[in-house]
Amino acid sequence: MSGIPTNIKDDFPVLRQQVHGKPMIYLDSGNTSQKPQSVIDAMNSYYETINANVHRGSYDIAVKATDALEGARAKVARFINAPATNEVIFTKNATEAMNLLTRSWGAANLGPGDAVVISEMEHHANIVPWHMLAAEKGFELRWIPVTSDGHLDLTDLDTLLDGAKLLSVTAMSNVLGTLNDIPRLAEAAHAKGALIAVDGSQYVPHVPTDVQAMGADFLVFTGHKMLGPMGIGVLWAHAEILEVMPPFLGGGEMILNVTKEGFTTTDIPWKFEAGTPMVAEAVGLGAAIDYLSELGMDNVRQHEIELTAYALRTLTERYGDKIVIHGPSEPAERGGVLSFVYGDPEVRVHPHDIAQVLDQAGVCVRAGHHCAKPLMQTMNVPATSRASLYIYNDESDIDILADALEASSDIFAF
Amino acid sequence: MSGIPTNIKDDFPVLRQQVHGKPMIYLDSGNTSQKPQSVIDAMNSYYETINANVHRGSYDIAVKATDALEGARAKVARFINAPATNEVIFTKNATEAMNLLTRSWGAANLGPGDAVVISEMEHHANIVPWHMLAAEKGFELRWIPVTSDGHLDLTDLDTLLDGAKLLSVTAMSNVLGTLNDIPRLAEAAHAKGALIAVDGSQYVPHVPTDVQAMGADFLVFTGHKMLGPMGIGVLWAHAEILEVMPPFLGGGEMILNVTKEGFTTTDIPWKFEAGTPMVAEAVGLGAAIDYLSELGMDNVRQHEIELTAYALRTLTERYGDKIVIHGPSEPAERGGVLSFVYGDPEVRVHPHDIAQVLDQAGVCVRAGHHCAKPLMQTMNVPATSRASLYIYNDESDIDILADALEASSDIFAF
Amino acid sequence: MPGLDDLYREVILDHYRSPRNRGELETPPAVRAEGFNPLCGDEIIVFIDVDDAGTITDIAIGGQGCSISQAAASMMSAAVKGKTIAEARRYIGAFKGLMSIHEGEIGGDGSEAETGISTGASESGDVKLGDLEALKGVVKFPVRIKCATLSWNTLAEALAEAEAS
Amino acid sequence: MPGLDDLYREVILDHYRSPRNRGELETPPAVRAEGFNPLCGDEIIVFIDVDDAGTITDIAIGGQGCSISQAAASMMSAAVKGKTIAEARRYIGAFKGLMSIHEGEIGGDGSEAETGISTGASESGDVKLGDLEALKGVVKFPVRIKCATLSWNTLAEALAEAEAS
Ligand SMILES: Cc1ncc(COP(=O)(O)O)c(C=O)c1O
Ligand SMILES: Cc1ncc(COP(=O)(O)O)c(C=O)c1O
Repeated sequence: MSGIPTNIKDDFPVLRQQVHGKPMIYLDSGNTSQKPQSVIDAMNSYYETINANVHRGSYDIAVKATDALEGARAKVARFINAPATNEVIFTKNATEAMNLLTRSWGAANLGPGDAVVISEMEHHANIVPWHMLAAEKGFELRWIPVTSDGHLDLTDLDTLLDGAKLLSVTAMSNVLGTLNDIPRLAEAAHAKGALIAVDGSQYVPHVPTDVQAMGADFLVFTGHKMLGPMGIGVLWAHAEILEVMPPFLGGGEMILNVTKEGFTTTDIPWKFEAGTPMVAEAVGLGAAIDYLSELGMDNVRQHEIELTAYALRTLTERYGDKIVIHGPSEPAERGGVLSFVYGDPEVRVHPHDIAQVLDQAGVCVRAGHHCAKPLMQTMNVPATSRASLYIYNDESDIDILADALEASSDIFAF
Repeated sequence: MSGIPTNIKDDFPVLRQQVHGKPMIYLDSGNTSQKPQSVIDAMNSYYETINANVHRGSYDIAVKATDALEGARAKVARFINAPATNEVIFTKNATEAMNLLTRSWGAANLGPGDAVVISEMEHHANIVPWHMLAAEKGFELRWIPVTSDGHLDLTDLDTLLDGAKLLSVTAMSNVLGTLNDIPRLAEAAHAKGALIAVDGSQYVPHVPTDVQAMGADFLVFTGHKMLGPMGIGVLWAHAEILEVMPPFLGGGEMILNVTKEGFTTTDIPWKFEAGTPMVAEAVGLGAAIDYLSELGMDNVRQHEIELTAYALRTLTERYGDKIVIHGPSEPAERGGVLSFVYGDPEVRVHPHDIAQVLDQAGVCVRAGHHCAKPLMQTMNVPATSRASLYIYNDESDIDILADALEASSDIFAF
Repeated sequence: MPGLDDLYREVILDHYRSPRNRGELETPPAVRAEGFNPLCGDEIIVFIDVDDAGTITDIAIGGQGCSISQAAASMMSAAVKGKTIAEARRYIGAFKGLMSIHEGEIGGDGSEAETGISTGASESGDVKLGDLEALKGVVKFPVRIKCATLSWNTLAEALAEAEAS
Repeated sequence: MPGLDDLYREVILDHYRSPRNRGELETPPAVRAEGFNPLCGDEIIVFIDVDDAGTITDIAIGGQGCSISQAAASMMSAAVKGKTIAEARRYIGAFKGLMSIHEGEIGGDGSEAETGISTGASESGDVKLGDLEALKGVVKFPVRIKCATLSWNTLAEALAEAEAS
């Protein structure tokens, strides 16, 4: 038993609805998660009682708003076991956090002859910024291949890391669910004198996270996938690294002094937070962390392993060779992100059609390339259907998904 | 009469509170504005009923979330009379919008021998990004001076614009309240072959805005100063300009295709919106625009003129040479941003002390450099106290401010 | 409430299962245009041979995607094969009308701006859409409109290129 | 509820109105350090003359800011003038204790990290703060803590520089 309360759905107002006359079954949390009432209430309460701009005012609610922002930062730091609170930088999403990393650290450290190593299972957020910077700075982008069973192929890792300054990889694939062995990758990178950046967008919401145990130098993640609001993401890095990184965006909050001739930057983390920050969103993220911590991240992970096992078993037992579920087959080696193809083994139903058919049954899944086009190429599929699980899903959701798939056999006749 | 309902404060939950045992009087809207219940409700309702990631899902709530985001974009476009909806780009705040402009348009268009003209009354958001880019690209940054009565000194404008590629100025000073004559500046810039970028952060919330009548090429503003939530800002520019600008941040949503070799970008506006957008905040901004439109922006402006006139009159009549209010003395030429120094004409009370004394009376004002340090240098003050007005303020708020100032005479004995 | 029957009409499924004019044409003489839907990954490649009189003498369709995009491409190819460029443009206009797309407008989900078929022909005249009418049900599923229009957008590009060369 | 009396004690206002050791010292021999509070614009310049025995033989204070920052600077200058570098560091530690600042910690409003006085001395020993005790009330107004500590931070920098040279 996973320790997740069986009535947990009651905490999520959005799940209390019907679509097309059927109860809505939300299986797209890898895309964005739903919010518990406590997160919504925390943001309301912020706007209804202490909304003010931060770090600037000496009046009562301005002080409280500043405390709320910095208190949320401290919660984030504790949640990922960061050595210090001022190592947590708020961005608008994981994508901005990756761009901060590339634009600031990357632009200052990478040039011709250098290399950055990423993997074929990265999200576009960990690809496109490198393409953009490489075009400008002339360093090399190297790719760790992905095996046919959905793991990183580490055979040539040491060769790939030769002369590399950074290894930037996802801790959990948003398509395959694969959990990568970050401590091992960190060790390999550090042995070659490279730093390691971890895309934790799919990992931090689902698995107990400890940046120190990971051996990470940078960690990127996003609030909206972990019960928090949209509009907030996080970059964490060791203070020594952040201290010497040049600023990213320029403007208010990040300066020490500005004259007509130039400017100087203030201390971390504010140096990287130009302009009015998203205080309400930070408060919401803090409330999400409280909610997850209350459940216990070990329970969250345990629930996901159990439900993933149930889903893998249910779907393969029922549909045999009509369904192929990508990624590792062992639930303990993966997250609850289930990309699949379905239909006649000769002519699969297109993922977009599957999503449409499922929608009619109230089941929300995503179809597409999941912002991982290079991986789609490696897997040799144009797109997949993806059901992704979170704490509010249970076995009955899986049963409804399994039933709903049936309808596409009628339409597409197989 | 301004047409603003006298019971408007009832719409703003945060204003219904006491601090230090006195009713809270919020006079810091130039910093951030308070939110009406309708804005808070709109975001709640988003999270409670249709929260989903956009542009990606074919299921019911994903379609509704996408409609909500794009519907908000259309509201913004109408609010500023933009020629087309796809010219509206959502950013996290005005600061990010300015950085988008500098990093994308600026980096592609500016080099040695080029010049950008800004003014001495700019906010750091319209200074620091130019300093950063100029250090990299080697163009010249030129400054329009500010006169002692708080206006732009346009004597040498044509000389300043000689060879300039861009004029980037605020439509309303966040320190002086000065309204700049944007149509005239636009004409001067265009006559010299330069484009004009307008910082509308203080203007758009308070004055009816028409980018076409302004003659603007770019407009930047921020949601949280116009009754909207934190975490959202806007860059508007003509489609022809945006189409040829290189991307800003890289990641999901902004691509057409990604391979291991490179990527191509999608259409505007999404080309500039990498990663999961702040959908709830866009919905909140849309609700704020509805609220302001319901009041009528002409009424909003009229109310501000009347209240500013009352404040100028009340404070100067009562305190004589003990108070100096910066900026234009004619209410019709300015916004309701009242920076002042107060105290013994020989030894003024420091703004930070004034803010502290006012806080004790429940009055919220800001003290500091207001992210406009070059202007502070020009004005030859280290900082100012600033009371800034919005629709929910009324004459009684001004009276309470005036009374509360009295307390500092006791403490600082003048 | 629209049901799946509105979307997956029999004639659509028939075109999906047995696509017409599937393949490639040699370029040159053929012109080739490629259309991408970045959101769902659908891809359509249109090859057309146009003779000196401006007639589309041959057409071939490549790419892959969902049933709607593939069926629409197949139906499109059957409709315009043998027609002149001008007639093909009228088809584009008519199909656009069927999909309720108004040029230059940005739709609720942005689909129209992305798919807004760019052609001079805003008048559909008396074009008979025939089988294509079966796609009318797509309008009730707004996210699928871009699936249906992808091949038509791509055709418009191919026509422009054929005229230019 | 803390009142303004807790903040604006008479001795503080006295130092504010009649600041001690106001001015400049010639550099060299004096070392000069500058402290900025970017949020409120306060600025403190500390000049110190240190003799070979490590005694602060003279100190002068420049800059401008609110009553708390200026009074604190004045009181600080009076306290450390004639003391050794080691003694001055003990004052820094003691004052930090008075302000409830714990090194390396980031406070609710970030003030502590910004102002966290960086000095080896974490033990305040038996330092007598005297007049400086009047600043104790500042702790009840957390945003003002950085006003009170600005001059001490700047002193710490000046001491480090004096030792280095
Ligand atoms: C004139 C002006 N420009 C830009 C900004 C920056 O806005 P934001 O902090 O929301 O990015 C502000 C407000 O702080 C402002 O007053
Ligand atoms: C692995 C991974 N990285 C990065 C991202 C980007 O997150 P965001 O869109 O919030 O920036 C996502 C989600 O879309 C993801 O799954």
